[in-house]
Amino acid sequence: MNRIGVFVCHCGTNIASTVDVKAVAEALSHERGVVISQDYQYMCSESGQNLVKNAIKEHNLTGVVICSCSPRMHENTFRKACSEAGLNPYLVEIANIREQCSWIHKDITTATEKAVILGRTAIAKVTLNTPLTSMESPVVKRALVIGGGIAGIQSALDIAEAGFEVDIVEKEPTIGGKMAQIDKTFPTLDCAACILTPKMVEASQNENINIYSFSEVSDVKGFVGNFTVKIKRKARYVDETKCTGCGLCTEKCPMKKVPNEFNAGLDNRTAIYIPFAQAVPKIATIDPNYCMMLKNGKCGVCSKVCTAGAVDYKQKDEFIEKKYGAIVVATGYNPISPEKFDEYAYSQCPDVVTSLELERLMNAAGPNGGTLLRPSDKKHPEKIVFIQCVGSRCDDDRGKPYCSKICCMYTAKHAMLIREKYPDTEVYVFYIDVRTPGKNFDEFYRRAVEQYNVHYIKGMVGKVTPKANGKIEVQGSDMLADEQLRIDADLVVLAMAIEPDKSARPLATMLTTQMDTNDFFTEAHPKLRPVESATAGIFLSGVCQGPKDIPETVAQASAAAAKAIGLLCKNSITCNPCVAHSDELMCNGCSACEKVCPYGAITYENKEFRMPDRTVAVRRVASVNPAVCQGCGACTVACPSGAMDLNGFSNSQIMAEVDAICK
Amino acid sequence: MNSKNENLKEQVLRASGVNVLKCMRCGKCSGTCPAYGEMEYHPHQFVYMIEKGDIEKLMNSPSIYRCLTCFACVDRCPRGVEPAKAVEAVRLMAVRKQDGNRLKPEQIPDMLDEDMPQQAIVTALRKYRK
Amino acid sequence: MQEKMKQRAKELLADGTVNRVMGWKKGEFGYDTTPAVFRSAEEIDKYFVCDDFTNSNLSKLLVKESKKDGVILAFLKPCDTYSFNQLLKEHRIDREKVYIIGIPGGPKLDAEIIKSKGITGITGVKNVNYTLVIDTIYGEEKMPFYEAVSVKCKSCKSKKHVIYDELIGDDGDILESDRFDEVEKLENMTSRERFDFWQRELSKCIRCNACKNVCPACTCEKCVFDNPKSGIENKAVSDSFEEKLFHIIRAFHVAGRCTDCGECSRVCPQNIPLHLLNRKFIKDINSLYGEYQAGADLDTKNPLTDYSTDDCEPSIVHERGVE
Amino acid sequence: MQVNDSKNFEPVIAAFCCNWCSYAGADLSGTNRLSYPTNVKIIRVPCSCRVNPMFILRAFQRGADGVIICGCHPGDCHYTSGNYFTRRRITLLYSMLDFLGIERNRTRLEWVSAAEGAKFASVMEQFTEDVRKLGPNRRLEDLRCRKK
Repeated sequence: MNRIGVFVCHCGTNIASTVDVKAVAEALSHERGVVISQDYQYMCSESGQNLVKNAIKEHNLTGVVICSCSPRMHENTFRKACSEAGLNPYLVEIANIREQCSWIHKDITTATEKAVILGRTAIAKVTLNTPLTSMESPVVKRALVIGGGIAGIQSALDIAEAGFEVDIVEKEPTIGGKMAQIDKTFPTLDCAACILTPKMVEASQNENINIYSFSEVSDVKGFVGNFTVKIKRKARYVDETKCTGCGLCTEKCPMKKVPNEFNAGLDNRTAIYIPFAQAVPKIATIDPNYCMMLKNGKCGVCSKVCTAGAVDYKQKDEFIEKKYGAIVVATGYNPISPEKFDEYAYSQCPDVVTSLELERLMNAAGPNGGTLLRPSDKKHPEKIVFIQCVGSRCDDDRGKPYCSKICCMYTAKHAMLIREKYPDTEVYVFYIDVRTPGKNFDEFYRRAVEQYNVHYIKGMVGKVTPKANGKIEVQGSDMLADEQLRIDADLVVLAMAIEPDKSARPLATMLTTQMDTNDFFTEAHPKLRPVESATAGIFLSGVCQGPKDIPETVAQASAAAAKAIGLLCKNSITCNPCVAHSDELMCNGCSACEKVCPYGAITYENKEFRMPDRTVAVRRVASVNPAVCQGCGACTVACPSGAMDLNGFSNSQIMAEVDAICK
Repeated sequence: MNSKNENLKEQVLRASGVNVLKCMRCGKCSGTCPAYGEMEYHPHQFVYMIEKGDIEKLMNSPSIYRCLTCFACVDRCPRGVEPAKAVEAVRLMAVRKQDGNRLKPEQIPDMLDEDMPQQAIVTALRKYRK
Repeated sequence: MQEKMKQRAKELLADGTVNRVMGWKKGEFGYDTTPAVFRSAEEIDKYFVCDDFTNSNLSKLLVKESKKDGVILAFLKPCDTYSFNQLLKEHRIDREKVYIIGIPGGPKLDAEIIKSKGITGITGVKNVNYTLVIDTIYGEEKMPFYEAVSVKCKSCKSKKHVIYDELIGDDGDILESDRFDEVEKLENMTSRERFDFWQRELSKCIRCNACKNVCPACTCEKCVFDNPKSGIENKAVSDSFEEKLFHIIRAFHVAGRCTDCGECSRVCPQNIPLHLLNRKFIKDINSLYGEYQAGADLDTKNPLTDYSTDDCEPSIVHERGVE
Repeated sequence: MQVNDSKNFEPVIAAFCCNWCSYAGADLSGTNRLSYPTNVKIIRVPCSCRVNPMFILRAFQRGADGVIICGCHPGDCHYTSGNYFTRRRITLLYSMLDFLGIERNRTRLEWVSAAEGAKFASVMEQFTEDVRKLGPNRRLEDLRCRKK
């Protein structure tokens, strides 16, 4: 039997001036189940709240309806008051008779009529309300950072700084990522290694940070505060605990013809290798695709020269399982392959290079020791053409539809560095637009034009033809002069579009986070929650969420860390009780709900059911994890059998409201 | 680009004092130019062609006499490039050229266009205003 | 064909591949066939039938059958395989428990159409050069073959089996069908005409629930119309609106899952063209969200549990057809 | 047909508003004292994707003359993707209602953000007028539920 209390607020004159509050209270007192109906000057005041509290005790109320301002305003106030009086806070409903009635209507008669209907609607709903309790879910005080580039390193350092344990999982033998390969950084032109390597060392020395290099995430289970992650530690055939990183093995290894990925394949390394001098951890790794010992059992030189006895040809992939409270995704990017763009002759001519290759060509630790020489004949190039937007803003399947964002700036940097170091070089940049938003960015680009006299040409290159004399004919359009240009260049540099790392999509599936069609992780809200994924407890850092330069990446990495710290600080999370739940008896197990759930809160299990005919049937049924569900209700409509319902906004509650309005 | 006449370009740059590299091709000069419709090469093209060394084309174009030197482009340029000065410099180059095309007083009446303010007067007004 | 099927069914029973066979048997009258499960060679010899009247889609029955012990053999026509696939996609059928033999599809005949020509006492039919020769207890009658074809077979969408373990006869192709013509005809009427049309049709509904019971997409553990908690519980006939509500909701519940098998209209005792409601959804989905055939495969997402950020707004309805 | 009683006809309009954008937008139009007809009664739902087509039909059956659904603008959904599902479901439902000969202007889907108080008021004003012009809902009403 329902015992409902109705409380009509005057809100001073805010409501009372256009709604006859006394008449509303009187009309609602006759509704079914209503045992007390009162009006009061200020319901939200202490004495107003006491009125409600006393009525709950006195009349042993089972539901409370407050006719007042918007629930967005005071729903929590009244829930708290009722809770203090011993009534479950979710047995309160608000009829919004201020914002949606008294403030917008002028005629007292019609406004009062509407207020009565709104009150009735709330009564109809509260009659069907059920007591709800918020669940508490514990938080594991450890974070996982997936990816050890500058984004991952920064997030890990910040979280560790706040006193929490952090594990970094990096798929390469060293952390550092793309930034380690970059020569100089815009717009300040300081050396990337000089600012990155101290951070790498800091990460390795921080006692809260544990680096799993040459490792991959292979499975993720659980939910916010309580993820269980399986990490695959790939066999590197070197005992990490024993290797001192002396590098003797890399000198002695007879297999010296392995393309060196750190130098973008422009020179070679050995089969056992340390990616670069400042690698962290500085441990050798054997490349099983080239090691003769691993391939045909003939060699073993590295094992013989290693004084620490670290080489272990029998090492196997290992799996470890750990629990985490928060996960930061920092999987980064790769430039796309230029091979699909025949017009730029990348595969025909070694002197057509990508920007990342140019970084290595210019780097002091690169193949030429820092002197810019053409890959083909090791001669100094006198005319260099840069081509922008190769694959960016490209709608066909060779490229990417988005702007890769960083190319305009790094090309200005390259052009400027070249003109600075080799003033006799002529530099042309073919562009569609020059996009330089960012602090000191446009000034930087203008400096390239005005001070360094880099020839920026609006228009794209249509054809690149290597010629017999070693020159490369670049044919492009000058849109401003409305003419076609032919330039005999010595070196052509392609600003390749960047794309999310290939590991991102399978990872997103494991994390049940969303991705856009370009495989960038989708943020929880494009404006207001840009570093969280829609899945609680998963945070986004760096280019995995969208193209970014280094300062933006670091900013987002720190923001993601701050969000993760905020989560890890809590001992437990209070979950919103207004979540979906499935009636197992009615569930078909058809997976429709799972497909619309943006949070991956729904899982299926095979459950045994005792049937009316006393047999036991095993059926596939949905179950909702209340700690993950955010209560949007998309599943309730996708469910054909109506097994899925939403606490606080149930099918029957909403239909009761509909009926009350239409009555 | 440097196949064009670098010498002429240098002369124009010196004579005008304009830094064409400052131009960011926004086109505001041409957007504001009252003589736009009369010109073969518009103010922004002047700047760009000078940068590219295409001076002779400009010298031979009637555009240099269509410029009113009203200085609207100079006023409005967000980067202080001063296209009108560049036009003036090219015009000077054309005028200074030996033989042929020196402007003789008796030619002026024929060149006047009644729809247009008298170029020389307006030029003088603008130039010697201060 | 029927003999080949019987033969193969008996073989599979004998070698233990399956322990039951699902097919059709004759009912009271020769044209009155109904789905049936056979457990032995004797039963098959005696009752198994597959002829011009075996219209029924067996897929839905496999939801319950695949829960029982042992593997069941099912003979599926091309259109039935779509329903089967869709149910598989929704985890309603255990694939391991069903052995599928694909058999050629129709055109199947509708005895109701023949009877409506005043031909009664039917004992058998033969197709002689597209003329249907009907044996009746009163003698031989004739009518054009095409006229007696079931509504659902007249606009056949596919002769291709999308899933099977083996085939009897050849596999066919997906056909160009005119199945949306009638929907289009209605779309071109005025709003008032459409209302009158559906008012006339749907008010014939007697809420026998045959459509719901035969529909292979309606396999809910508990139907919302039978569930007092759903708020729309409604089991029997009431008045005009309730019927509309029932049919709109039913069509919406199967939208994106309906394979357009046509069973709903075939079984309707009042001859309400219910399939037009489903086809309307299919036509809308195809034109607004890209071609989609439920049951064609196991991977493509149901358009109603999917979205694109540049989908059209509902106001597109205003831009189409006649008000 | 309904021309005669349309003068005194006051339509019943149910508006489903998502909690995060449109309900807040409705509150804002209140805060700014932007009037819209009293005919509109709002039902709060967490997200427009919570609106089951059954609710809309139920409203019509119980005598509502118009039903409007308001949600966050596409791309702004609090739950990331809810309103995209809404858009598909409601588009198909509207098309079906139209197919059954129900007047087009009785149903509407609008995107109203929390900042668009003025838009909320004008949408409601216009929708009420559209429904008023159509007259009472007879084609989808359940006669047993008719007010006595």
